[in-house]
Amino acid sequence: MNQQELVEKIKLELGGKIIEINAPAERRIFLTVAAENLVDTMKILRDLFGFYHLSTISGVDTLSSFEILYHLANNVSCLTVKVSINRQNPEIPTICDVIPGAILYEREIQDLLGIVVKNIPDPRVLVLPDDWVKGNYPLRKDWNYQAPEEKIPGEKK
Amino acid sequence: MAVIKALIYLLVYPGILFLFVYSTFCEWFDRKLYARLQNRIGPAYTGRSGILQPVADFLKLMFKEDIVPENADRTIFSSLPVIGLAIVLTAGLYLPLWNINVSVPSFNSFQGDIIVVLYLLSLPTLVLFLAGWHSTNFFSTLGGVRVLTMLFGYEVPLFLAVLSPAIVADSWRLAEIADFYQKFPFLLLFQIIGFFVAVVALQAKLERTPFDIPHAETEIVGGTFTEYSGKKLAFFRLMTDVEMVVGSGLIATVFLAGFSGGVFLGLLKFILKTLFVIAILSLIKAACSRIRIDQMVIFSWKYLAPLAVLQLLISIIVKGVIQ
Amino acid sequence: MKLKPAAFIPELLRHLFKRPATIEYPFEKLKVPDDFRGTPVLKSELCIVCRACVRDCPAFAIEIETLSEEEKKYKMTIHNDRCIHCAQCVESCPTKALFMNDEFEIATDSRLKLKAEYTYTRPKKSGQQSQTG
Amino acid sequence: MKKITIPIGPQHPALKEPISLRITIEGEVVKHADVRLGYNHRGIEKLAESRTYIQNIYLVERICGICSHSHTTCYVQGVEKLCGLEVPKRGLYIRMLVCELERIHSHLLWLGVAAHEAGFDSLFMYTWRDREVVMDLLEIISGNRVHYAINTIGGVRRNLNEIQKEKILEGIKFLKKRTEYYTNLGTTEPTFVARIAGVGILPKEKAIALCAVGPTLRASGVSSDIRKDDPYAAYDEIPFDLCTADTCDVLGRVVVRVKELIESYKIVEYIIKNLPQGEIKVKAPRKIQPAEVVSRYEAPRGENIHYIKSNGTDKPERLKVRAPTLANYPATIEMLKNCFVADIPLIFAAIDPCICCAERFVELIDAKKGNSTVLSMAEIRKKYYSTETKRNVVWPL
Repeated sequence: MNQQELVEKIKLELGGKIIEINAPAERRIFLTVAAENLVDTMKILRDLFGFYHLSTISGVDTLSSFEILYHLANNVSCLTVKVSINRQNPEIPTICDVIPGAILYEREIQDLLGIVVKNIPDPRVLVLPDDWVKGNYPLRKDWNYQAPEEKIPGEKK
Repeated sequence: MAVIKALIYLLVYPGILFLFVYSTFCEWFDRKLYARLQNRIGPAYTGRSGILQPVADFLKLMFKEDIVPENADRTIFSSLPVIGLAIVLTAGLYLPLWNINVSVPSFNSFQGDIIVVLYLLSLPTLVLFLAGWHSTNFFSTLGGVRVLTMLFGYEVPLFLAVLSPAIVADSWRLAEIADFYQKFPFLLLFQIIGFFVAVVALQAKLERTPFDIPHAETEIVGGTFTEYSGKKLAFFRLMTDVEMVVGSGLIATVFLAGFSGGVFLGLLKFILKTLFVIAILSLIKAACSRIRIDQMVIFSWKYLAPLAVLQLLISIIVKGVIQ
Repeated sequence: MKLKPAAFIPELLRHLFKRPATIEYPFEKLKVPDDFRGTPVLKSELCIVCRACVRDCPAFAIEIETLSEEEKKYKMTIHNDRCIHCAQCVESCPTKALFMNDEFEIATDSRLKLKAEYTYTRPKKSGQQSQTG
Repeated sequence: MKKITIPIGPQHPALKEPISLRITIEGEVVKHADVRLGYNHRGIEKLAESRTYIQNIYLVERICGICSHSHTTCYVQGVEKLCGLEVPKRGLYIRMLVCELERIHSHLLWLGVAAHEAGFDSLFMYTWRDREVVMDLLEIISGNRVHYAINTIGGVRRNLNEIQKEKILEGIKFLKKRTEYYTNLGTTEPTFVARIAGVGILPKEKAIALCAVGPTLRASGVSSDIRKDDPYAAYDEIPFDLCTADTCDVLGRVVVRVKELIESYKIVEYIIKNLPQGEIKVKAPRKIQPAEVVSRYEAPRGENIHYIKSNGTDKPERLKVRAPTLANYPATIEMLKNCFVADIPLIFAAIDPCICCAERFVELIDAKKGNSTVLSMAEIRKKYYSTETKRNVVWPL
């Protein structure tokens, strides 16, 4: 199965769920779906196309919405499932039932982008410290960190 | 006169001073040899080729901050290192180093002293267990439990192996056993299996690779010694060093025909023979990886104990043939 | 798979008579290769103050201060305490005014000692340079 | 039997970097394991958004000290794809050469660490001594031992001359001999085999479901290697074999890595013998049109993936890095269940953990909170060790 056939087959199987699909480069497919179709899409991609391996989940803050990208891979292609969600009420369903290895990445975007992953099996904080002030999501574009001024010991100013 | 002699015996030779100096030397020898086997330099800067490094380490630890865990039993926690050191130093006194005349037993040489030495060498293990248990640290407790579990593995083979030369020599006195093998050195050839069993068991007693399970640093941090610091740790380290000297001295006495020939020749023989045993210990340390506690117990009962029993059988047969 | 007890011992004993692989470091030193990336140094007579190094330095370790616009006098400070020795400045420099020497033992007790300052005049046709470092 | 929880880390002799494993044990048997990250965060992803593409090369290089080249290559490949650059062949080959030398050094390092965790210090010393050979080669090629900084957008920064080529071949010949010796030793020394065989079982289905990567995945019998699946640089031109093992344990992971070492030697020799002539780099633009790219790379520890999004300026909109170690944590937790306490360091080391690789998100200094609370040892004990769990270790036999 080559890339073009794969794209055609995905179009056929997923049908109306696809918002956009394109293959900009060799072995790279980008697929956009709606958040409510995410779990179904993942299930179909895993069972019919062998996308067992979730490389990672990236989150991008575009200031108008959050883009969540699921980077899946099989031996033919690397497929990125893109989900765009509302910035005011960021919620996505968990895909841990489909791909159990997604748990750490979901916890990571939960911590860093403040996205609520619904029904996540383990909602604890993963990377932020225990005393982190709630509501600070470092990877959001409107979260800015001002590094403290550098002080060199013994420097005369 | 007897009092002075006894004091010299206790404090200078072969008592505390000698054992301290010699055990630090042995530690240096062990470390240097281990390093050279691994293609490293080893201790290099303190003294000539780092010979004073163990002393420097000891002194450094003596001046370090000494912390006692809040929940630990202070008295027991603090007294255990000293007790352990005292026990091994006492055991060192029974090595037949100053027995110029075997037929005249001195006050520290008597029938059954081999049993006393073996018994005294078992006690440090218990001290280590108590030290681990009283540290109230999970890692220490685990280490303490491992110490005791290991004790049941190696102790029986060690006793059987060390006692079988005594059976052939028909004596329970170290000086007499050594003297017997001086006269009949070829009989030692029948004790080779026992020698190796004893060396491996001693390796386990000293908690060195492959039996460094109770203080395996990558698993349970410092094991028994996790909470020990400063002076107490220094004493524990010295205790292990002295134990190594006494243990190899014991093996040298019963398997390598002792240290006859008066004070100076005897001392030379003692040094050469113990260093030989320590060299074997270092070689084992370098050639193996650490095994698990369950594997250690299986190894002891599957291989060491049967070999020790075999050695015992050989000894009994040899004795029968001689008589 | 066959197990051989004490398989390692011949190798160990062989090494007993070999020279150690380690060296006594502060007394003996190993040689570094010719194009080793050590500490960045400025040949101030070549600098044309294009500020490419300042722009590309990932650690913001290079600063160029204008001392006097008319005399074309500049001061470059290389903060060796920030420098990550990537040599991107050497790469970016169009006139090859920067190069890396082979010094690697640059540890000191104060970050202030790690600053290298160069005061120089931008060469026009003939230029005089002064340098303190 | 009562269960107790022991902390392995954030400071523990078995861990070279800070991570916290909370291990629940029953006697000497591990019942449950949990992992807590966040001790080594540096905010690299956030930082990358405020730096230019060129500066970011050196920033991503500092994600990891051992596989520094893997992160830069992954990043640089992505950026090159974003601006549509065609890297000259010679540049790609030198890039691959450093990749493979880095793999050799990383695997040798790992072999030493695994031996050390098993208490086999002699093997540790020997492998690390021989690793110096490949470190010296890397120093000759790139000018530094750890951060090679050989990649730049559009190619590599340094060329290779004949003397260097000869030295590389010489070093590889020596390493080949040594590696064969270690393979023999590692699989015949009974105490070492006893420690690694049958330890840390990760069945194939579990490995796939938990998205394990790299040698951990391959040791469970899954043939997956980005160099074969998704050839980057010029890996599709180079003959090499994919190494797998089906024992699913630590021994399998040792075998996979040793086999990979031997394959890497072959690749290096092939690269040196077939090094094309020509340029080593092309000029790269500073600003990049809006686009997005996923770049994958087979680091010594497994799949490394970078997602880069550009926005028309000279700085990336988003740079997402996922280092292989993070992907292997769920599998590690699975492996740790029902093992012995003594096996924890070995199992954890078997994924070749690089904690600073896996943690790169966020800076932890809270600017507002200047005062830190100082707790006495007694208070810490009271807080974390409740008195009832003080002396309840159970007899292991």
